[in-house]
Amino acid sequence: MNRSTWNTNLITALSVLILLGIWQIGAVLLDAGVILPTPGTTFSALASVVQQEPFSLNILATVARALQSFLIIFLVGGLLGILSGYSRSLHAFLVPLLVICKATPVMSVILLAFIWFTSGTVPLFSAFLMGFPVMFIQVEQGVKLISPRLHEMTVAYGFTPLRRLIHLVIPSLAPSIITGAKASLSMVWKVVIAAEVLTVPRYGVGSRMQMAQVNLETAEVLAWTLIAILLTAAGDLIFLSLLEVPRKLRERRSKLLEAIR
Amino acid sequence: MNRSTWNTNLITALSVLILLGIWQIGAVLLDAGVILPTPGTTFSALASVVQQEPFSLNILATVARALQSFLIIFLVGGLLGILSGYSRSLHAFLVPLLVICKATPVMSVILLAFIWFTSGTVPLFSAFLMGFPVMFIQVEQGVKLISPRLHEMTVAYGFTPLRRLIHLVIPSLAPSIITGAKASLSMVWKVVIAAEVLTVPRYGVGSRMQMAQVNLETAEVLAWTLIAILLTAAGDLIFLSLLEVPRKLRERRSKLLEAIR
Amino acid sequence: RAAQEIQLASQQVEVRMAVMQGPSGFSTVGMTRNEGRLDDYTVVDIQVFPSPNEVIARLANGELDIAALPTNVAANLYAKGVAVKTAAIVGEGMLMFLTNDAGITELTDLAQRKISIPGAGGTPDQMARILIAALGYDSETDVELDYSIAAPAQLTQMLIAGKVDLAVLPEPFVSMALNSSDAVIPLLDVQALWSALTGTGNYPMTVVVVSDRFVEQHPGTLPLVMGSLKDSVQWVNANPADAGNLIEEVGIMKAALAVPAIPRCNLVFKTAKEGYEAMDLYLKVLYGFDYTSVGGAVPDESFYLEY
Amino acid sequence: MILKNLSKRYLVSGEYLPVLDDFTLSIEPGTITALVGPSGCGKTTLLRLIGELEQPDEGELVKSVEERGPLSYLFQEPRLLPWHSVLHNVELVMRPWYPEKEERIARARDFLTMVGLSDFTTFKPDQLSGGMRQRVAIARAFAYPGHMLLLDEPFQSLDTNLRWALVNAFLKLWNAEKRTTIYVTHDVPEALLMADTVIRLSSRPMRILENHTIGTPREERSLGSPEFLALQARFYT
Amino acid sequence: MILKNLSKRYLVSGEYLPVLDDFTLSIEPGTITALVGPSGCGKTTLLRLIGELEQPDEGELVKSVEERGPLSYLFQEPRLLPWHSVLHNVELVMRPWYPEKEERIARARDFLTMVGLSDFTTFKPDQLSGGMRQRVAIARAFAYPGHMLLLDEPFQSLDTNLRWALVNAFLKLWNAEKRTTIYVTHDVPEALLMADTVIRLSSRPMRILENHTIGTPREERSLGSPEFLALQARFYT
Ligand SMILES: Nc1ncnc2c1ncn2[C@@H]1O[C@H](COP(=O)(O)OP(=O)(O)OP(=O)(O)O)[C@@H](O)[C@H]1O
Ligand SMILES: Nc1ncnc2c1ncn2[C@@H]1O[C@H](COP(=O)(O)OP(=O)(O)OP(=O)(O)O)[C@@H](O)[C@H]1O
Ligand SMILES: [Mg+2]
Ligand SMILES: [Mg+2]
Repeated sequence: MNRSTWNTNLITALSVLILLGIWQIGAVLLDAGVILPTPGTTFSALASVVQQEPFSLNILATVARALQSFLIIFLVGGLLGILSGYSRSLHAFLVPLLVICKATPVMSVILLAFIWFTSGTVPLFSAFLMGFPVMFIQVEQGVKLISPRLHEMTVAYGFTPLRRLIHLVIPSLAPSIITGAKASLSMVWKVVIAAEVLTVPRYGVGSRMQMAQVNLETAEVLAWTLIAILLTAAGDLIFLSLLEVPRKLRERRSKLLEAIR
Repeated sequence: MNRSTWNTNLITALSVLILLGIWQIGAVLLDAGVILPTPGTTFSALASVVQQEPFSLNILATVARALQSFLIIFLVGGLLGILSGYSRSLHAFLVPLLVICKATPVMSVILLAFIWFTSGTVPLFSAFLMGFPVMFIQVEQGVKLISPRLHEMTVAYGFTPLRRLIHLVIPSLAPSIITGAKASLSMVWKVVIAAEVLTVPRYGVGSRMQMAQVNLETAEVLAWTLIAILLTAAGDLIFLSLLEVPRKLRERRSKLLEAIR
Repeated sequence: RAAQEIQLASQQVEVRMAVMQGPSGFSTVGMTRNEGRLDDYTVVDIQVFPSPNEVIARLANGELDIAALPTNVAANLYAKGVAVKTAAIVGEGMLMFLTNDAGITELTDLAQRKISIPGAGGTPDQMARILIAALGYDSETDVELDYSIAAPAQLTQMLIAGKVDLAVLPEPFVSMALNSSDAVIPLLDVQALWSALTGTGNYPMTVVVVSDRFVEQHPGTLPLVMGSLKDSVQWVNANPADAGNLIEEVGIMKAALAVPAIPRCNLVFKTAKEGYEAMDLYLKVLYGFDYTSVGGAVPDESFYLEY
Repeated sequence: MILKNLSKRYLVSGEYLPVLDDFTLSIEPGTITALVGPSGCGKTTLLRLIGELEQPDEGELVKSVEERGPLSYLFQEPRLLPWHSVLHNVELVMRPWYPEKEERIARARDFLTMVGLSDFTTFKPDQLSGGMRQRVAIARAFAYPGHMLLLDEPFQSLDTNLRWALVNAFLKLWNAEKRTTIYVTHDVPEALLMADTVIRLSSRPMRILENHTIGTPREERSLGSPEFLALQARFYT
Repeated sequence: MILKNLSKRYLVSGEYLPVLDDFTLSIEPGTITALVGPSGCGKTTLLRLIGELEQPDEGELVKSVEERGPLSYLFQEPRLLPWHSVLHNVELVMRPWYPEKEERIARARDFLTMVGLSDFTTFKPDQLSGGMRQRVAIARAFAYPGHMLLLDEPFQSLDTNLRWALVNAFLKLWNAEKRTTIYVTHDVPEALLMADTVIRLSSRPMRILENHTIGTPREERSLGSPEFLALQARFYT
């Protein structure tokens, strides 16, 4: 860990401390534990929540839902985005679907969702409605930013569509795909948990939040929220380290090429 | 309107027709008007909804909320995104805030939200929590894609920060800002309406949906959903035409420059 | 005269009252007949909220003086140190097990069925679990409780459409379901079963709580408000049709749906003193079943307000 | 190859900019043709039409049989894939021709050695100097076995020694397999020493001012000889 | 200006690539210095250090008083803002110096006319040919009144006539106000005719092979004279 990483970590820690301070002051000023318990109360609720029995099952259920939704959004949004970036017709065809995804509140179609899916998959459905347009718009726009000069080069050198996809389109789209993934990941957690709150599947962070909420155990609600925040932060870290993989692969590849003399 | 615009419009219309067809078939197969009325029933509900008295008030309230949230997200997300794209320290400082925005379901802080905001502004708050990370991530990433060569050119030619912002940063960020705006716009409608459904402010499309739902008027719920979809589509069109403005301005500017001989 | 008016205005008391978008809203519509004016000095401002959350937040924050809440939520608030006391019972139990499966007639048919309940942890859920246990089932293994449709209106839709075959619903949705579909039949009256089990009458489902600050600042106003509320409940029960119009006007639901439900909503008015025993028993049962649902303790006697 | 009455114009802010207007030229297959002309006259546009990257507005392009098919195009800018190493950039374009990885890489390495970049095979384009990037593009174009060679200012931004070394290397390659080559240059001596035919072009709309076929065999040419001094003088005006 | 023991190395996949190693050079203020050297030897890196776009790893750079402050940098690539018109690109950099819009635009127009682009002021960079883009960059660098001129292969990709016209235009500008000019070129004759001092550089790590100050006044120089023929022969090896 070099000097500047140290510094940024310090700043992040400082920022967390400041937020905790604001929370503490706010809680003291508000003086209403049902609405905003102090960080102290919340952390002791956290300690007892962690010891509740199916703790890891709740976490796993939520993580599985978030991951599944993310993968679906990533694949479907990415693929349709690339295709529709290249084909004006497909774009025109998808416009109404996209508008429906953007505008239809889950509430309007939730009963249909119940009929078509089991109740555990409704969070997936909500997350898809929310995240799909973001990923799609992102990748579609990314296609438009691909350098026309490099594209022309691949045409002149007779690249097959697959070779163009691998060596021009995907590397060019990488920033868009990454931002799209980051942005949809940023919603998936919240939407999945919110949908769990509404549909109360057997296991799930949101289900536990809902139960704590009806019993006015605000400290427990916030404890679960902290867990959700930690999960999200962990997810971000894993995502960031996954981003390093292609670079490492490319480096290894270049070493391998070097070896072939 | 040239030939190819005609074609894409035709495809879009076709796609709408196909979706209506699927809806009709689905409704007939399901044969349960309380859950999925036919398009016909829905359109006649739409006709009567449009004649209900404070119709435009409901629309205006929702549009105002969506617009406000969008503007707030756009400005705050855009500004912080640019700054944090340039400053590693600010980025490190904002990381915890961003994670909180990403992970905290509105439900966890809704009691606080009710205290701080009136029920009409809770939708704004939800939309902000949802849209801010998307816009922010977008613009922050965009800053990293600014051509280092052009940046160096502005350094060599002694651009002031303001001049660099106007002539390098903002034009370079334009694609990111546009996708960010599109993506956050894509959520704002839905989130605002969903929050209206939950908090039932006096006027709002979501409030009317909630009332229709309580009265088991599913056709009316879908009629309001159609209205939401139309609003979204109109919003998209307006957004797209706004995008033309800078180009036109630039053209006018270049004509003006031409005039100075 | 101007001076007189100013004096009047300064004496004017505005009572800020919250009800939920259901039977508790029905019971107060009578108070809005005279634009909420109870006498020359007192105006009551009734706000209808879709969920208890908003009421709780505003009550804790001092933005509300009086609120109608589920009994256990009131006890819970009291236990959590929110300065409120209960003043009256305004609604008694009105829950039903409904089914559209003609094959279910006996209680024993409930075994291994999926029962849909709107909202985990709410009164329908608590009562359903208490009674299921009382009937000798284990709610974990013998039946499947499904909470995935949280809004009672939506659950009603599913029941009417035949996509859900067994549900616990409160009024006015019970009436809506029964009136909209011939296939839906009442299976079990929760209230009757409660009476049989406890040997008492109906259980108190909705109470009115008053903030301590209001009682201190306007000690004389409370009896007036409560009197007016009692009046309102009687009027609504006696004039369902007129009340229905007001219900639609206030924006709770359509008159056509509310009117047939009013007689079955068990709208009552009992002061805290009159209802003490029923409430105490109810809360003790809840406590025994799941103590967190009443805030970890059965409230002491000072929870019950005398006026 | 015959270019028949080609016309090409660009639409720039509502007005048409004619670049080629009824342009006719015939090129002997298997020869090297140099195009010399003022900046902005339309040389690149002409190459793009020949490379079929763009379609003429009017006119026709008739290629002889051996000229059809894939061609090696050296663009006016290097156009390297920034995420791939130098070696990978060169190796990639040869995939359909050399399915054997070892062979392909050996060939790429040969051409990179030819342009003097054998020590830089693992570098990314952004880590190279301008001239080095240009040399990677040269290696790529030469390594690719196109049926024709279109070279747009191939030896620009290289020092004189390297330039001549590359001219000679190119001629050796070309002698081994005589593909039709059309190349744009601003360096008249280079054109005179390298090409079979030198074409001097006017400014836009482009016309042929002079179409000179050099009779002297390449090996016997010398810039100091009276013939070439006269030619240089003519081509400089 | 004195460059004292400059060292500069780049980190490429874990290894250091030394570009400058203990490089020392002193340049007379108010003269034109031409740098000639093989591709990839470090000329651009040297200009970047002088332009303070990069910091040396070791060593020091001492500028005389009149050389400090803003400088006109012509990059090896045009580096134009793609969203602005040609005129706007040139006019923009002069803002702090010419607050009067009319004056600024007139000056931008003058310089664009000098490089032969008076008809293309409304074009976007993408609508220009390679040589035209380079000319816009030349106009921008010359129009900007920097205290020093750093030119990285300024006249590349231009035809010979234009090249000499621009060399003469540049010398006229320079004669009016003698600013220290350092310029990189691969064209030895051009360097010999234009510069006061021509420096021949070795390949990486860069060393000075020859530092020749030309005594003959610019007006009297001729490439055909025995002095310059000898110089050319020396600089070509
Ligand atoms: N995409 C385009 N849009 C509009 N105009 C263009 C476009 N491409 C080229 N032009 C115009 O066409 C003309 C010829 O351009 P071209 O690139 O063919 O010139 P060139 O002969 O290659 O010049 P150079 O030697 O400077 O590279 C120029 O005036 C240019 O402005
Ligand atoms: N950003 C960088 N990262 C790594 N290596 C670099 C970088 N920039 C330049 N180099 C290396 O430094 C050396 C010198 O580069 P420089 O651009 O100074 O050469 P040059 O003399 O200008 O060459 P040319 O005439 O081809 O433009 C080259 O070997 C190049 O690979
Ligand atoms: Mg060209
Ligand atoms: Mg260089």
